[in-house]
Amino acid sequence: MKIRVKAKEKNGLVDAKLLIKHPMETGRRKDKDGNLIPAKHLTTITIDYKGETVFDAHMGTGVSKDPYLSVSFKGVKGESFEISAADNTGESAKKTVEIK
Amino acid sequence: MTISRRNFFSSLGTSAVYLAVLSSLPSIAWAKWNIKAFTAPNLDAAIKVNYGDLPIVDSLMVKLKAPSIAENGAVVPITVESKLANTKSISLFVPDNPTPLVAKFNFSENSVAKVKTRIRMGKTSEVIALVEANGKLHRAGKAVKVTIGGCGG
Amino acid sequence: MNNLKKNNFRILVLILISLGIVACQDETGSTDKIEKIGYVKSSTNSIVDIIAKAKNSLAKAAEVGFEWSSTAPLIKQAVEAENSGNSKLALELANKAIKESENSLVQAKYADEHWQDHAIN
Amino acid sequence: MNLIKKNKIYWLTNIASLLLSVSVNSQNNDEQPSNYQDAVIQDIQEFRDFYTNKFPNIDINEFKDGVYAIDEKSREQWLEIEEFAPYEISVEDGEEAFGQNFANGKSYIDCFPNVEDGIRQNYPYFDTQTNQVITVELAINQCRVVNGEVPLAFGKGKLADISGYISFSSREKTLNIKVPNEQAYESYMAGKKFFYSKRGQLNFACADCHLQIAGSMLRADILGPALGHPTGMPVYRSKWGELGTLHARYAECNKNVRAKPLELQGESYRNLEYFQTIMSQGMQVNGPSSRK
Repeated sequence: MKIRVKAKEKNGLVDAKLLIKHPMETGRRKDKDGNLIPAKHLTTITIDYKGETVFDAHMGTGVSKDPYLSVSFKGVKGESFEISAADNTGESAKKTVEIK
Repeated sequence: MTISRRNFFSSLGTSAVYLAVLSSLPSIAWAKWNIKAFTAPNLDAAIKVNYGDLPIVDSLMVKLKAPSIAENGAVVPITVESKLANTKSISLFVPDNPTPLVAKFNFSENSVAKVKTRIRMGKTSEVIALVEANGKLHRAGKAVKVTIGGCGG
Repeated sequence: MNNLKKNNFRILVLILISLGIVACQDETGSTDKIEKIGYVKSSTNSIVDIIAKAKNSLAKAAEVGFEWSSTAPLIKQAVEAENSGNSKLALELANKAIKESENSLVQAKYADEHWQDHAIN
Repeated sequence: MNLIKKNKIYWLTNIASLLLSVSVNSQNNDEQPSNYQDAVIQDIQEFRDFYTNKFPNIDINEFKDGVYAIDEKSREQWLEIEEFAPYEISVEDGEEAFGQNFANGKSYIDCFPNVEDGIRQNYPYFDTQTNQVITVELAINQCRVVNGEVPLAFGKGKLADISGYISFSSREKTLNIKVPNEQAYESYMAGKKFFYSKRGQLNFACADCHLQIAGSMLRADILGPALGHPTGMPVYRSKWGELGTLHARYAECNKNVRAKPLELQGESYRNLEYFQTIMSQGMQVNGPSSRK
């Protein structure tokens, strides 16, 4: 699971765009031999800023492969925020991003 | 007390956690991921698990942008925005997907109630956004046609 | 719905084949110059021979780079049919495969002789 | 009308670049420019004119965006995806791989020394030593083999990621493909023949869909133009869910017309790439790109 972020501050708002490499397997797809591929999808993406959660997304299998999110929150240039993502299999990833 | 908070409580395991979270509740209670909501097989059930019996009203304050004809049902770009004060969450539903609830976005007073994302649509369907604010669900919908392709590009 | 679409597509394919392949055969008018691999009707040849012929003709189509993706599966099905004792079906499928390979050779020859007729530059 | 004029002026510079290779040749060999190079220049002109006449309202250089130069509604969705395209992760992975050392201590940088000047715009090129067309993807694997590494699969995966990084770092560079000698022209002609040859059970040539009826609907798809097509490679197709090379796309196209795909990076596809890229001479590298 790889998180890529583009974050820019403008007029006190941080515009954060996230792209997370993830297969988002629905659990309904079959492989070449006809066996079901088990579900593996993100469940939560959370943005924490200065120790507080400012945004929290919950999702199921209806989000596209390599999920993309664009959100804005109040923030200041030079500070950083943290993105956490977790999937239904217990895998997770974190990334700290400086606001530019 | 709103339904989502009731769900939130019921989804917590032990009373110890319950109390610990209660004490830090003044601003927002961040709910846990709700498997029942995301596996509910139809729209009504998905809404009910998420929000209980909150009244639903159509609202022009909910702006939903989606293509009329999706280039590819696997990647349908969606922008959803709530102009309503005190927006707690926005949920996206595709009623004709096997599990209609696509995502639920929860906001704090420090985030803007606007999200862009990309969703999957198995077939032509309406996309529905429900904004949870002031004890009601504010609804906007948009029909999106999904065609089966294969050649193009 | 899905079935309907499939059927529509099948019809489209049929139309395309009749328009395309037949048209290109008519235009060349020289199918006889291509080595006939033989459309086997009688049961004097063993099915094994016919399947071998189908494989041989497919190899010829592949050699010129014009193999159709539909042909090898026909041969595979023919072999399976033969193995399960359905010789009639095996014969039918093998002959169909031979016909396809013949057509792809016609196509290759047509491309050699006429590709510039279709070029804009 | 104005657009066409502007294109013609722009076009002059492209001719110049091809001619440059001619004049260098003629100086070296003390010969007049040969007919084949005039023929290639004329081919390019006619190819471009075809699209200009078919789509008089589209600036010809916009075809680097493929079908999205033609269809406004799809373009809107495409721009939403290009805002942060899934291939950006592949480019990052590709860049990482590109910089990593092989077991022998060398890396891709030893094979592609001028990354900062861009790489993709000079590919494919005709190698006069081995008399064959060398594509970026073939060069990547040649680089690996020379340095004792196993070659990668040519269609999708790691090699496509590296190819994606090479395109990304060559963006906005102008395609400058040369036809240095008669053998090169033969490869060019072989590619041209492939482009116009009908194949498969459905009896379609590349040109049937992506030239003659480009911009029309085929089932639920709008057919993309062949002009500018190689500029956006490799491509992240939503349908694939990953980055794939031009030859993976060729294979897919062949399958669509029920022709058995040929070998990726085999001579046929490389010649086709050579022809197709020369047709887009003078356009800007724009890859990787996202498509439906």
